[in-house]
Amino acid sequence: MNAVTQKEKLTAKDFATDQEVRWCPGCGDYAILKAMQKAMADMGQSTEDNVFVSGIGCAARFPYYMATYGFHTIHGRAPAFATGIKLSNPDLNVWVVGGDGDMLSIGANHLMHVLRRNVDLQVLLFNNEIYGLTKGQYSPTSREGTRSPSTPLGSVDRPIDACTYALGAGATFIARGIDSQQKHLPGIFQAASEHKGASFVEVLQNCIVYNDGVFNEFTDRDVAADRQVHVEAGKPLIYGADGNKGIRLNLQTLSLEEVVIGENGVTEADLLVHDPSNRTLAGMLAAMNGRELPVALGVLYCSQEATYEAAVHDQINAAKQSAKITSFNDLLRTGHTWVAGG
Amino acid sequence: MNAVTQKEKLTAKDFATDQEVRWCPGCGDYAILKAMQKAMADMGQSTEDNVFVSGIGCAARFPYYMATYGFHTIHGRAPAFATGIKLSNPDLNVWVVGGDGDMLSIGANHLMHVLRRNVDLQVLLFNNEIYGLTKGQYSPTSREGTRSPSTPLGSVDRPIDACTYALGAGATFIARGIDSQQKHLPGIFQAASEHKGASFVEVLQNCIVYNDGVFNEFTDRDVAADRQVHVEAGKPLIYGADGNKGIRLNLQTLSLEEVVIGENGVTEADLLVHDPSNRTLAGMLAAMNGRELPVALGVLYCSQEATYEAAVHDQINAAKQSAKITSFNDLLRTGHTWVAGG
Amino acid sequence: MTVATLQEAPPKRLELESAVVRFAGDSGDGMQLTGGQFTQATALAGNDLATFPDFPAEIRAPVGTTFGVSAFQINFGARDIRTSGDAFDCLVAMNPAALKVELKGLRPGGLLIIDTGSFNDRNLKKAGYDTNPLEDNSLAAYQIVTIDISALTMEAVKDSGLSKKDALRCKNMWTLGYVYWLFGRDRAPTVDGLRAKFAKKPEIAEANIAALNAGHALGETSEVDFPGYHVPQAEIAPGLYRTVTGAEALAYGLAVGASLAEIPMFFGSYPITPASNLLHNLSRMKQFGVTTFQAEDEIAAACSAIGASYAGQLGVTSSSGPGVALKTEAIGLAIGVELPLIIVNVQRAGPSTGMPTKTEQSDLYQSVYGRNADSPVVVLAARSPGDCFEVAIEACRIATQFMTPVYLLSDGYIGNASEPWLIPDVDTYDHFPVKFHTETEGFHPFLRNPETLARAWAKPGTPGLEHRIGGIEKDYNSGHISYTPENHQKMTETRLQKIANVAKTIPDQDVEVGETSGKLAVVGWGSTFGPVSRAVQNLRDEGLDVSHIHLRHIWPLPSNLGKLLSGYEKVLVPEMNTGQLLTVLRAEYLTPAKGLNKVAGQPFKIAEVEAAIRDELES
Amino acid sequence: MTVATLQEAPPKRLELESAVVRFAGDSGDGMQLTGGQFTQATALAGNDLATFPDFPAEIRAPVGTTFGVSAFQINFGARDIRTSGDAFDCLVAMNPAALKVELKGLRPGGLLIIDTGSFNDRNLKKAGYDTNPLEDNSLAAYQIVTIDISALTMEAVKDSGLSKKDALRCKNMWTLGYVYWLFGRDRAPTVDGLRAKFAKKPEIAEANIAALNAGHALGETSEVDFPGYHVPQAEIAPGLYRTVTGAEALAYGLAVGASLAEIPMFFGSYPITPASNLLHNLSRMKQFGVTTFQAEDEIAAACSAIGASYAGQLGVTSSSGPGVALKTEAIGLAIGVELPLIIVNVQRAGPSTGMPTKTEQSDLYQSVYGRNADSPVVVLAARSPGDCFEVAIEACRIATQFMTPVYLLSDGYIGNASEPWLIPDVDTYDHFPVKFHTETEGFHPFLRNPETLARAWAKPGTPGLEHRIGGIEKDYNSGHISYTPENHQKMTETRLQKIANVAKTIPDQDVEVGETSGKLAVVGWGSTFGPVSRAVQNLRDEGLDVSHIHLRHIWPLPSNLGKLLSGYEKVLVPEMNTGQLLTVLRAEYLTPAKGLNKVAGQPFKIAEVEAAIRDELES
Ligand SMILES: Cc1ncc(C[n+]2csc(CCOP(=O)(O)OP(=O)(O)O)c2C)c(N)n1
Ligand SMILES: Cc1ncc(C[n+]2csc(CCOP(=O)(O)OP(=O)(O)O)c2C)c(N)n1
Ligand code: SF4
Ligand code: SF4
Ligand SMILES: [Mg+2]
Ligand SMILES: [Mg+2]
Repeated sequence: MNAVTQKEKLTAKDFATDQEVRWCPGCGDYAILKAMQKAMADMGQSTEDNVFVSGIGCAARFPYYMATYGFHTIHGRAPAFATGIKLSNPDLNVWVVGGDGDMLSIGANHLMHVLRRNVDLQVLLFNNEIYGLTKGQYSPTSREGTRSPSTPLGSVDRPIDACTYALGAGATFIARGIDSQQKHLPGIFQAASEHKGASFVEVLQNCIVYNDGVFNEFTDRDVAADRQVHVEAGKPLIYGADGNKGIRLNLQTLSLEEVVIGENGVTEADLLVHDPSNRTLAGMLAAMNGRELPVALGVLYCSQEATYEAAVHDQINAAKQSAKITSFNDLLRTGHTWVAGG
Repeated sequence: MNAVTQKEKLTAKDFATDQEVRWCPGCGDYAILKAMQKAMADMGQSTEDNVFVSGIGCAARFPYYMATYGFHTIHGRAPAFATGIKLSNPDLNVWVVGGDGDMLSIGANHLMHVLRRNVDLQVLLFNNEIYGLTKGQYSPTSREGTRSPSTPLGSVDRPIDACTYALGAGATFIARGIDSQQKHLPGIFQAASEHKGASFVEVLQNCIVYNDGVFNEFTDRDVAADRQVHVEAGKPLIYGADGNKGIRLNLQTLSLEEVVIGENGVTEADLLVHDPSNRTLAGMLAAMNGRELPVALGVLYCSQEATYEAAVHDQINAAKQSAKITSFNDLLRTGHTWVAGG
Repeated sequence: MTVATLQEAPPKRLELESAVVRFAGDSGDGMQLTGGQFTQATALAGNDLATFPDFPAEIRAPVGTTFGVSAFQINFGARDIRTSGDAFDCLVAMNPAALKVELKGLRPGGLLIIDTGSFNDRNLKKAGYDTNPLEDNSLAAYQIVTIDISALTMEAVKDSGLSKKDALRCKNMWTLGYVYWLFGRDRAPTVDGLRAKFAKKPEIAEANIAALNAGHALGETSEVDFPGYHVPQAEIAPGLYRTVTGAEALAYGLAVGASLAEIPMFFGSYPITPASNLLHNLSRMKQFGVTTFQAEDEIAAACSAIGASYAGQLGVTSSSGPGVALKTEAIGLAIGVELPLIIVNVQRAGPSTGMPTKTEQSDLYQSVYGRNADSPVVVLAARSPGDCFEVAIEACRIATQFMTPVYLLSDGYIGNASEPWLIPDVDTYDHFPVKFHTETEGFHPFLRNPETLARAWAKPGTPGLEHRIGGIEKDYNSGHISYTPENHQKMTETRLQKIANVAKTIPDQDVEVGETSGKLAVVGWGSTFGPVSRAVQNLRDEGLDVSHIHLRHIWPLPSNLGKLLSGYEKVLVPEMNTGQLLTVLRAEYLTPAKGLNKVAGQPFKIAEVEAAIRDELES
Repeated sequence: MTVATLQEAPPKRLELESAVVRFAGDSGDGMQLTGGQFTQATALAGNDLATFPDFPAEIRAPVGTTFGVSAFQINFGARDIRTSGDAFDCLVAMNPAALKVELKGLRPGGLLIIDTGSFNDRNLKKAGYDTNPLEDNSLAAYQIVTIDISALTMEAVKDSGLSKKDALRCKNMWTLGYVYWLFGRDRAPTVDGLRAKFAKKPEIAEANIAALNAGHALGETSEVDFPGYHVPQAEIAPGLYRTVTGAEALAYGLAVGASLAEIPMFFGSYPITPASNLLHNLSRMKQFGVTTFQAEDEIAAACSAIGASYAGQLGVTSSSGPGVALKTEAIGLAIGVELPLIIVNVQRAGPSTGMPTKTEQSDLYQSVYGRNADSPVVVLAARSPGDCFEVAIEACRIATQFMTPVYLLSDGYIGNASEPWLIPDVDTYDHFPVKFHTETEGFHPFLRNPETLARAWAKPGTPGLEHRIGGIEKDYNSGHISYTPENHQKMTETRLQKIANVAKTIPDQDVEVGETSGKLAVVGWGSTFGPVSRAVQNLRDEGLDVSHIHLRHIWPLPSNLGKLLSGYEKVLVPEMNTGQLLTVLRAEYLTPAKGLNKVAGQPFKIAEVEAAIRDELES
């Protein structure tokens, strides 16, 4: 074997392209891009073995700004392209990027199938609860009553929750982050990349033009600590400006409730401890949205299962090994043949 | 107003058409058809106010055999057609019928959206875990390892669970039944029809030709009682040939377990009591599939929320009432106008 | 602040028959607003006009970049105006990027108005200039007016109390004021408009007005070497006018068309540039009983509309090429079950995502031929923003009278452009009421009107007419499923004949400009109307033997078209594609037509069409 | 049990040049198996042959219904056989429904073999007979052999120990034995085959063999008024043969084609009748490195294949018309990013669901024109099951050498029919290896091969060639996003020219049968090959001046085709659609071609083509 030349570890900058970034000034996508470039450097990734695949939308422009391989495809279908890429070359580290319209309006079916098949990809959904690129129509994640060019009197649809949907779709890894949290986001991307199987990451992203401040109720500086809980495996669900709020399971109603440690005899021991392998818990965490309960951030669910592309290639390899017919000429001559003429 | 002539109540037979039923002899679809015709009669439905809309597949031939209005559309899109129908005429009672391929392979996105929007339809998914009409390829609900013409060495996809998916998609009514259970099925259809909003019903259906006996592990006569639990609101989850098995919530693992009343001190009071309004419980019930735990049958989840078509029409009516401009000629003349020429 | 290059003021305004002005600046510079105001003032001044808003693909491109340039073009005159104009007579460049992108469109000797305040090193570099074009003599071919608009605006609004940022945003009104002076426009309606718009923020209104007035004043008072222009009133058909965009006219036309059919309209769509505006406009027409449904994708949009038609409404869906591609399977069903459906396609440059904000006419193949199986449909095309209204009504008529899908082709140019529109009197339009089937005796859903071959339309909810339809082939005599060979042949032929029958109900094709025979016919469709008709008129004025035929009915073609075309020695087909109508005409009539093809995401220039006509006549 | 109508046995077999036999029975009667066995025996006997399996849309239609009738037709002869035959010389009807459905296909005087055991009241009623056709003299025009096959089968297998139901399932073998006798076929291979197939259930094997022998014995021993037939050996190109269906040949051809391109093949598909068999066949070819992916829908299937091509494999997808409709948006992307992609369309009768199990050629429009924007692609069509192999290889060559999507058209008839196939030697085929780009210097993804205009193909994973591509228009010189007008024009023309360049690499169009000029050219494509070539040959034998041209390359057309066609006075285009190739030829060459159009879900009969040719020559 050849001696492998030790490559120099790349920096975040090495993952930036020379293309002018075409998002609106102040768009949350910039922060996500930055976090991704940092995560790539942190992980020691190479540029040539990573592929970013996206649909259409503001979010979906992401690949143009990563100095890796990239494929900006069509609206809603990125998971399907990514599946073809990963099956063709499992050595590639494949990322899928799209907005809430791309992934949950036109593309939710492909999203579901890539998650249930557990193809080893990272699917990043930048959720700004609006269609940015097409100038601000409401999306399937928009809150009821959203006024938009297509819903001038307010939307009347019940929105879908991305993480809840991913769980129902059979995802094996579900995480949630916020665009501006540079402290947390690279780590989430890294965890997603390290997970073998389909990783689903929802990034709450502020669209400064068409839906500015839609997450303020839990991202505003003065409420953030009280309205966000960063979950960690094996740790109790504690949060709050004073570090004394917690989440407890109410056994009567089989639902979660906010409690204050020290009040009404509540102690840390009463709180739920995060177990990323528990689907039921993941379902309850995903449903926490910063209104009645704080929004749950971090890796909500993670379970190790066989990946699709590995299983497909195992079958192909087994077939090759056990094949009795290995040349096309032999294959064409299997079954009933006869000599004629001459 | 005219006097309304009292219509005679129709019988199950009145809901049958003169078309020859073209399913394979022994197909589970016959039983479902029978249950539906009975349910329609039980409910006192009329033929003219019901519409059956379907996609493509064996299941999707259903409308041809109901003497109501019917629309056999294209593969996977029935929920979208049904949405147009219901929005256009909310007085119609609209049913959507399709197979697991139709609704969960090509059509799962439309299914999700009709559920999250809560359009007042009944969506019936006949799940035979196979593509019947196209001669037996595996489907997204097929168990891992399913050998089929397209997976001669066995499928390697993780299957999706229909009810779990529906829950993740935001359904407000979820039920599960078995084709052959004529005692239960009409009641489930009736409950679905009575629910205001999108009702999702999974009917486990035997495809005698391509997937015969796939549900035997819980439908076989000798195991049925031990492997099925029929849930009822307010009642404990009891089942079993001897009526002494039950489902209990394990608080340590936050998961369900099977217990026997009378053994290890278990009493009926320890068992979970069914509450169709609890999403977390519904998630756990949906996941029960007759293997480790019995399969849960009946109405797993039900929650009353505003329906989409009502909200849409409320907006339209409000717009009409408050409109200042009511003629097209006036509308065309709003904004800046000027007189020229002459 | 002095205005360096301005020189001695001449005595009186130059008279022009027409003028093309292009406002170009950064996305944030408010060029679309400026153009809109200028359009209104110009209409009021009695000119005919046409406009072309040309904005970038990015929502808010980074400041100062070439891809962030937003432009608005207007052509106005004393004669009737057919296009937004070829070369600009006047270009307003608010920053270096705008100059960089737009200069090539300015005619030699044209007037170039530049805001020198934005020509700093940073902006020059962003625009890709190595040297400052104001200093390197590269603009010698033009008549240049350099003004530090930024500074003069700041000066004008300094008492307003606005922040610097907000103050600078009045730059566009300053510029508008100056251009108002240039063409002798009245400021009053704009002043009123600003006060109304900013009723709740009077300080902003007043600052903008101050800027507007300051710009105007500079024109009046400064010593310039040109006198300003005067464009006399045009002869315009008398009546009440407004400006209308294609998207507006389409929305009105569809709603009016449904009301003439006397059924409610259902609109299922999914946003896509440049078609979304139709969805937006119709969403605001709820009081007319229009139901709009933003579906999860184009497929669901089309299917919901077909479902609505099944339920007895007029189902309409809209998109642009890539979205229409997704709808074709569902459209096939509508063809098979014979339900009304209107598919509006606001065409854009492709293939694939292509250039979403740029115009093209390249979806004609898709409309006429773009489905599996023998799937005949009706295809109509609108020629201008106002024409969208008429074509939409025609689409409603054909869809409901013939129980068929109808494609209605618009394009990005027509959709966004606005033109003065003689407002029609809706009460004068003929109704074409839908008659739902009610007779239960002998009913089946494929009973046909012997004249049109349209099938019976029976609404769910009607007792006694319960029926099932679907995509499987249906028996001609019962409507039940049928797989028999003869029946399929008959049904295929019937579907074909039904669409052919539409031609019996449409007027003979007329000649737009020119004679019904001669040396050369120029056959256009859609938005090439403006440049083609102007080019043909210009050359006829020169005495050339050329005529203009413009198609509204693309499929089926008007019955007399073959005969009409055979009267010309040559046929030229200008299209913003690589020759799609050309294929249809050649295949139908074996006419040796040639194409004039432009695929640049931009409308034809009149000169381009003129040159091609000359070539054809000379060759 | 007596065989009522059999009479005196004549001395020796009648010699026939060819014969058409149709086996028809209930779906459960095993007619496809019977036909397959008969085909094999006939091939071994040295006849040329063609077959046509014709089964119902229903999986298992209710027993005894007309829509449950399953049939298998074979035409075999001493001369070369081009179609599965027009009228049947012999019809085997296993039940009343089969008789009802198939009788009209039997030529007057033809041999009708009937299982009387199934002609009970119940079955007669199900088939829609009011009176028993065996008793009402309605079959007088035919030569009838009535046998109680059911009873004779039960008798033959009575010692097998099988249940009555299983015993009765041997009916088809009894019938096969009888027909073997009729045409003097050897039973041995079938006997061997049955023993192999039922190795684990010898009692079933033996029962079937007993039935086969009993049927044969009845022919040998009974007193019949006809002698049995003899069809002499045909002159066939010498070599090793097998039977092959279109689906098999396609699977082989694609895999071989990818191996000639020296890259792995990725197949993304979604089941649909009649295309699914290709998926099934390829799923069994994993040992050749073929990856098959059953996607969630057609869109994902196409997208996964494009993704695979992006990653450096040869992406192939397949469907039938309605499914291809769904893929068109994705195909537009493949056109825009210029990646190889093969789209196999096994056409079926439409529009919409139509008649999924019936054949048609009506997706030519969809293939050539059926996309938004100016989206040129390559379209190829296979003429016969065996030809699928060659056309598949050609598709692989063009897709990879030109970096373009290629449509490959098959149809339900070709896909399911089998024919004897002279097995090719794969080692003799020329390789056309893909050369992935590796040079980092000056690389961008839209660097072009100056000859073909194909772009550079760089595989992800290659250091130094990292690049981003997408559906937005790309700069000709850098591959970056570009919205400039001139560039779009240039790129559009380049894409068009690239596809035009394909024509430089394909052979000149030849004349299949006849002369390179003359009175009439019959231009066919796809599966009309059989009837057209036979009809033209027949009429040439009569001395008529008619020639047959058959296209493999539908787009771009062979360079010499226009010139070739201009050498004939008339051109006739037979198609199983309403005139789609006709449109292409008329538009391209202004040739006043006429169409012969059949849209009945069934192949042309030779006689139909002959009649049309006579008409054309006489008119
Ligand atoms: C087939 C198709 N349909 C519609 C569109 C138009 N379109 C582009 S992006 C988009 C949605 C954008 O919203 P989202 O996915 O949330 O991304 P964001 O811009 O908010 O990041 C739509 C509808 C398209 N490009 N293609
Ligand atoms: C667009 C399209 N793709 C594929 C098909 C072929 N097709 C018809 S039904 C079906 C799936 C049938 O499976 P399922 O929905 O589970 O219904 P079942 O027959 O099992 O009741 C498929 C793939 C089609 N008709 N249309
Ligand atoms: S429109 Fe919104 S999401 Fe898109 S780039 Fe601008 S701020 Fe970001
Ligand atoms: S194939 Fe299966 S699902 Fe379809 S009709 Fe037959 S038994 Fe029923
Ligand atoms: Mg978004
Ligand atoms: Mg199924």
